Amino acid sequence: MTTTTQETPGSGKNRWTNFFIVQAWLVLLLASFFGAALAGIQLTLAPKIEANKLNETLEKVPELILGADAARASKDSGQQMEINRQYMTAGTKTYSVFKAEKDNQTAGWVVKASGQGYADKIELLVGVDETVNTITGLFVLDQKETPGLGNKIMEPDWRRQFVSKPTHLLLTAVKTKADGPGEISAITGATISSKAVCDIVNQSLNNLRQPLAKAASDKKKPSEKQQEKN
Amino acid sequence: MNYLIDIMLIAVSAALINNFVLYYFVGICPFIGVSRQIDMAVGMGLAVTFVISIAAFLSWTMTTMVLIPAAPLTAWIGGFFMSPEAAAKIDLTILSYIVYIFAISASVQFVEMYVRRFFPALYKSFGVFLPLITTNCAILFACLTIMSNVSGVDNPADAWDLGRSLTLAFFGGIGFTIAIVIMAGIREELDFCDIPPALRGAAITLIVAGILSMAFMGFTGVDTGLKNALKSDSAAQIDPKPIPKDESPLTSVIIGETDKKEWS
Amino acid sequence: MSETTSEKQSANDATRDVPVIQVGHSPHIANVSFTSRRMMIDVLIALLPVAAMSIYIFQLYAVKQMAICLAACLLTEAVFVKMRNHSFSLTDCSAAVTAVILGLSLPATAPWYVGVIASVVAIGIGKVIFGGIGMNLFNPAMVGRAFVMIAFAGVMAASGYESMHTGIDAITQATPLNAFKQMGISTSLKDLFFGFTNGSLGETSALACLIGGAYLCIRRTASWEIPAGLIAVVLIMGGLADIMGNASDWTVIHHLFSGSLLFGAFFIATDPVSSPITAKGKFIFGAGIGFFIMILRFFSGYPEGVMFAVLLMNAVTPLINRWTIPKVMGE
Amino acid sequence: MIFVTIGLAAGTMLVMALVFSYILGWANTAFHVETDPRIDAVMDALPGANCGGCGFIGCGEYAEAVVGGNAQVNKCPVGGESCAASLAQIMGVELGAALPYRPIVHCGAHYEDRLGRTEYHGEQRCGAANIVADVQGCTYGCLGFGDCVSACNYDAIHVVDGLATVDYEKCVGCGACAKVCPRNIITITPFKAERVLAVTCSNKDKGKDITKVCTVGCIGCGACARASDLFTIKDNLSTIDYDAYDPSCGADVMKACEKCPRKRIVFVGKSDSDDVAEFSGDVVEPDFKTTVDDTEWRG
Amino acid sequence: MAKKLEQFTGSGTFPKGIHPPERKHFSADAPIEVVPTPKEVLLPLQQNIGAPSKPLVKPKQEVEYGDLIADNEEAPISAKIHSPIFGVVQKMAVTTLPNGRHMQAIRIKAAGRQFTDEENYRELMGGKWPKSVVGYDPDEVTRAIHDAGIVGLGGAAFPTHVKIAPISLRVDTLLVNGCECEPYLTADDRVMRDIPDTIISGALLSRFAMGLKDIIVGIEENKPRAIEAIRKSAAGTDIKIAVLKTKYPQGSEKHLIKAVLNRVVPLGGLPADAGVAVSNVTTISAVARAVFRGMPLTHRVVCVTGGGVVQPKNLLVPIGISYRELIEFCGGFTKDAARILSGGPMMGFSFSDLDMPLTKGTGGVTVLTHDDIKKQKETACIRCGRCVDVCPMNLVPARLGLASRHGDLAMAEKYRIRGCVECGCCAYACPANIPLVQLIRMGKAQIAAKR
Amino acid sequence: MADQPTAFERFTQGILPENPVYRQLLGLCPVLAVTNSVQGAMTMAGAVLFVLLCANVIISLIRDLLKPHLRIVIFTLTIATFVTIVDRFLAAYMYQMSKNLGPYIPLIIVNCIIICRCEVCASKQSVFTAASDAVGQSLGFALALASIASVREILGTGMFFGFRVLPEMWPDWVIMVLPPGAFLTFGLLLGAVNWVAARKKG
Repeated sequence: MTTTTQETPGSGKNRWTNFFIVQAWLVLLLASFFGAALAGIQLTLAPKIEANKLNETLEKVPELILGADAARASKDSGQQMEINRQYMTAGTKTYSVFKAEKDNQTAGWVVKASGQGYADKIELLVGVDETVNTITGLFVLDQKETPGLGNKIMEPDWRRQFVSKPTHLLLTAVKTKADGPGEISAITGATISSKAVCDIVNQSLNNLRQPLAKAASDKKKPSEKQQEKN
Repeated sequence: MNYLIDIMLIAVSAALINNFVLYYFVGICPFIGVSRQIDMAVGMGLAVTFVISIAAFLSWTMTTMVLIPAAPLTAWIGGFFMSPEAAAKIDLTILSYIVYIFAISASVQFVEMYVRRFFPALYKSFGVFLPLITTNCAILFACLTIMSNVSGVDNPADAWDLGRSLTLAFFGGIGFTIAIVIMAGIREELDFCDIPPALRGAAITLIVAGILSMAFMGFTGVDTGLKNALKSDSAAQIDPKPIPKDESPLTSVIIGETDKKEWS
Repeated sequence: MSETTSEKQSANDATRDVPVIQVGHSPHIANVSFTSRRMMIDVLIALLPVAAMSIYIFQLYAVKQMAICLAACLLTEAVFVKMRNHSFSLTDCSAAVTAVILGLSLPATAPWYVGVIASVVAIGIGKVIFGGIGMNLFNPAMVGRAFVMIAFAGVMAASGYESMHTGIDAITQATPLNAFKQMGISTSLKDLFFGFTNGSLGETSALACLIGGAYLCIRRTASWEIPAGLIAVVLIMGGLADIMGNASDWTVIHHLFSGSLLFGAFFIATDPVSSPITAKGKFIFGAGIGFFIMILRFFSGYPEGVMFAVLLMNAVTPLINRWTIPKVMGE
Repeated sequence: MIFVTIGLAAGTMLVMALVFSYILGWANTAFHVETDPRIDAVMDALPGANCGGCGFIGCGEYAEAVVGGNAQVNKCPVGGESCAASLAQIMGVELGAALPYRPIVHCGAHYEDRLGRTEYHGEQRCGAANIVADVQGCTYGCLGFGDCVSACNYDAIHVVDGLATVDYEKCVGCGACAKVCPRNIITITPFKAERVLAVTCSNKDKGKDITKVCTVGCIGCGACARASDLFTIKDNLSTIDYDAYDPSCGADVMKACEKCPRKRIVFVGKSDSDDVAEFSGDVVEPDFKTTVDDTEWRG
Repeated sequence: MAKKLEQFTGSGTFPKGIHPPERKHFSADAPIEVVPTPKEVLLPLQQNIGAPSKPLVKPKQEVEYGDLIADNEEAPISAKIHSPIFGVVQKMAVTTLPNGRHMQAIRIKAAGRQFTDEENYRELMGGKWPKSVVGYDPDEVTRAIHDAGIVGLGGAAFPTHVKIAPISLRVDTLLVNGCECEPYLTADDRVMRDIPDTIISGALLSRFAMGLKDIIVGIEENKPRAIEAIRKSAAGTDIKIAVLKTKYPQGSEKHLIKAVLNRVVPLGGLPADAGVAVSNVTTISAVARAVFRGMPLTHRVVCVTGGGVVQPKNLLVPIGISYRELIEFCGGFTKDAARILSGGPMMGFSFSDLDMPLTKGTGGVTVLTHDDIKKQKETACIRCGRCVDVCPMNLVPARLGLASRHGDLAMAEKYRIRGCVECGCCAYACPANIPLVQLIRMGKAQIAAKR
Repeated sequence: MADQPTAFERFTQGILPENPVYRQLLGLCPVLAVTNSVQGAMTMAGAVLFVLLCANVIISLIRDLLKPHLRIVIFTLTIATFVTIVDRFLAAYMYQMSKNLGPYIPLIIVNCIIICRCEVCASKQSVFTAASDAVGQSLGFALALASIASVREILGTGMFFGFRVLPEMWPDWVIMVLPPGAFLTFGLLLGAVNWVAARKKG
């Protein structure tokens, strides 16, 4: 540390008004030094952190749109998928929407939706096909449901129920065996969590169905078109 | 109305459901250290509530004004050196921890000195707790929660305003007070109990805290329930019928840049 | 030390020809007919109708569950008491009371380990750690039950009740509260009152609880203030909800008879050790439990809130005691 | 961009540090409150972690308690022994010249020496038995229920065969036993050596009455007083003038011990040392003193 | 239930309290007998609340019946002590009293001719007792009481001349306490039945001396004979009789005042603060004796009772007689005698040294059998609140006991330990057999020691 | 001032005799919060090690320049800086873990262990001693975390370090990974440690 060579000024001399500050020279020095150092670290690491955050979601997109097996297969075969993130405001809420394009064709959409669960917020990724008619996948990004009970919403078997459910129907969690078109059989003992997931899906899709369908129906790249509008 | 309900839910959640001490384990040190007498516990709880509110105000202000990207103050100063667009991107959130802890300790110390000098009686009953609070995780935790709700949200519209932040902080403090006062009452009682020597002191306090924590788990879901009860119509807003064919104009707007991800 | 002293002394006295004269402090007479042990036995007697009803409805399930809890509690108590070298033994019946209440508060189909773990936690963490009977600040049975409720949510929550084949055909699969909370189905009052419903072993029959509770209150083994405060608040809050709320056919009377409300009011909340000591305090205690039960029933994710409400109010009991020091005559 | 960000970060920190240190420095003088300088000294010696581990509300409170004499110096878990040592140094100035004080149990009757004991039913505590008549014949002697034992934090007093007996190896002289004894038969006495003489009886009754209730109690015969000036008979009880007490115990004193018909004048203290060894134990001054004179006239 | 008393503002009872077995049958029907003059008496120098007296006689000095032998001129709250026999003063002795006090005493050996039993009875009780105060003035009455060394004979032993004096205008009622709520004891009952006139005369005198308005005699309804006797004797005077519900501790002056007049004595205050003077029936009869006959307090009525004595009796005994003689006069102990009490089983003090002297305040000697005192072993407090339900002072005895046991004096004070009257209801009712009263007394002693 | 312990003593003391968690009861928030899995606990311990080591070294270097009334500020400043660094590194390279640990990484700032070690050791002793003290204390901390986390993870999920150690039929004690389990486990373990210590003493 270079600072060790400096001396403490002010002691024994006349006391000026900023005496306190002089006393605190070490604090000031350290503060600015640390501040600068941290800013440096921030600049170095920030992109990586951002990428991490995004990856967490993006990695799931193919699976949600194509289904796990197809996603793996296409990954193995080296196919590419271009994913664009957009923000869409619908109703009172703004959603992060990921548009997946494969071979310059809209392959589907993934909506990041969140809502109140049993214990805390549940964050979901809902995949829909390009025409926004059926659900293609569901993933739970974040939840704090009761372990062993509510957190079974994370289990693939349960989530699979949502696949290929029509988007125009409201999904309901039922305690009995699900046989209706819009019915999801609830996790035993965790009906509230199950309901919450259904509600989040319902609400987000209800809000976004129209705009997404509209965007999808534009054969041109929707993002550019939107920007033009702005 | 919705805003009020929001505030209320934040309050209930912070005070009871996700109690700082019993759910998030913050502020354990004073919870164990200063919970032997009810009077002390009340003083400590109120002092924490007071400081946590001040800290929340400071940290919210600092975060929104200086730290987050596009914060007005930073952007303004940055504007002298670069284009406004670039200046709006300056992200100082990495400084947040230092700024918060600095703000907390300085304000605590200032308040302590002030109270000690001008309200000696108040200091005796309440001010003595202040120095202990600087290292109380609960305060920093409140600041961090506020930060994550201000800068960590996907949607800038969801970012907390000052009111929500203060509510969280204040009721978090109240929750802390509730927990520590209950604990103090129990510990006064424990003095008369024939506890195995090895468990006396902190160990039995922790076990009691465990039982308390179990009891407070009963509140899980109360906020959801309250929300449903209060916003009973919000759930029904969703139209159960298929959407009519005549499509309303597109309401979506692209706000952010598109992030591209090459996935292979 | 004292034992040996008096033994020695008695030996000395035996050699004298005058009668053995001893000293002690006033009052020199006591009401010997009423002891702590007797109170515990009273509770067991009062639990008889409840236990009988549960055996009638759940048959072997109930017997098995209570037997497991009884064995586990007594064994745990014996082991811990020995470890702590305490002189008092199982004969004070408090462990048995804990065991029966615990057993009756479990779902009939809960696996064996639930009862065992609940018993160990109830006696160990709920009681012995605090120094044994009289010192436990929380209701041991409820500590044990809360522990397994959270630990084994899968078998203790709604699902725990649904996979059962009972002796009575009329019993629907879900507990009345669950059925109402999740599906809006209400059970008939008659079934609730007589107990032909599903639920924890002891909670189904309001009638049995009322009979046992009446016995306890008449014997003054349980303070009437606690159930009175509890039921009063439940009636008030349930009534308000009835008046304000949407026209559901789940009324305040359903609230009163369903779930473990009456069982809790008469057998759990009235545990003297973990409730306040003054009459006023007891009333506040009961009212607080009622308040929390209704809050949790209305809003929380759990269909039932008696256990949590009791634990919460146990926690504030020292504070209630402190705030309800009665005014001394002449003060 | 990079440099501006770094500059801004450093600047933000600098400005903040400036503002806070200025305000705090100013407040420090502007809101200055006069305090005991020792409190500041103790504060400096303490870690300042404000963790509350000492049981007090932060370091300041603990420092005040230490200076005010309400807390021991070794309570800080963070500072550990070194901190305790420096606190003792700061506070130690006053303790320097004090004599070590140790308790003496002024009763020498073991169980078989006590006559007229009655079967006693009730709370097995000295304080409780003391308010019941006729628990034992002697209304002054040790009751032997061990209130002092439970009061002792150092496991230094035990009831041996019906008589409270101090373990001087462990005793630190805190005086808790003397405080709690309902019959005030434990006194805190300056120990000029490891072992000192003591009269182990408190009975102020006349000799005839004492022989009825105790086989060993001091009958106030005055043999010791005649042998040495150190002893005086007060209220039928031999007492030692500890101000004049000399650890080397002259021949006359030893003669007094021999002369005592009931052998109530004995050495108490550490057992394995010589009679006149210099004292080397911990020095703790009790915050109060009791004397046999305070012994209550109760059954 | 709570039927209001006729004529009185009180309800005839007080909240809480207990109903212990009365067991008055042992001695209730035994008329007062006179104990023959003992060979020696031992007179402790302090038999009353307040300052001890100082001896006025020297060893070997001869004293006569009724001679003043000890007094304390300086202390206002003290009582004179008189010799109950003819005899010779011996060397000063030290004695312990059943309440644990340890004090000096004057021993007098009987010598010369003594009064016969008949003479004693006639002097002290027999004959006519005027029911008017004509010819006296208040000061004279007070002085006579002072000279007679009368103290409260109900147990508290507060010097009566301090109480019965024209003290304050606030006081308007003289409450004569004939409740005797203690189980077993019948001395007061017997006094009321056998010599009701002394009570009526004494009450009139006391009222006259204090300048009060009303006299109310409070008697529990389980003593119908006494009520009848007093009513008969009081005929023609304005003395009112309050028949009270039988409940322990009805005889406590605070609860008596509450029951009869519905007034409350402030915590730490005296009955005078509630405008009432309370006196026991035997005290009142001693007042009559002192004023009308000039007799000092040398004898009193004592009830020797319980299953542990062969022949329970009510006795007129000289003060200073040893318990041994009383027991022997009653035929000695039965085989299963277990505990001797000075006083009744609820508040009496146990002791074992039979050579202790009987003092002015002792109204009964109860000898309990092993069956009577059989208690279960103490178990842990389960906070059932029984003690709270029965405490007539509205305290929380369980908490007081807990605080005392753990030496938490601050908590004991917070729960108003000083409000405890040590009536014993809590310990009687306690299902865990915790010696609550002893613990509370221990706590009080600790608090006193700390001051 | 009494003799300061040597570097080696500092190192060994931290591990057991003056274990920061069990003996000094410091830094309890992370002890309770992140011990529902051993992995998380070890990450936390590593973070604490880094911060403590850096802070101790820096403070020890500048110990002669410290002023009494400003030393805590400087400690805090230093600690906060290193905590920020750890936090960002975790976010960058162990994103999932950083997400799991949530706010408890930044809460290291107010972890009493670090400020106490700065105060007790680093501000008085040489760099080497301070460093060994930091390592010792961190090891003690890690040990405590590991013990609690093992109990909670094994009982709560039947797994240890992510690997299943108990049979499949083991009913998971969900409560152990929830807040009550943290309190109860730590309370009981603390009692056990006290008991052993008391027995050792005699």
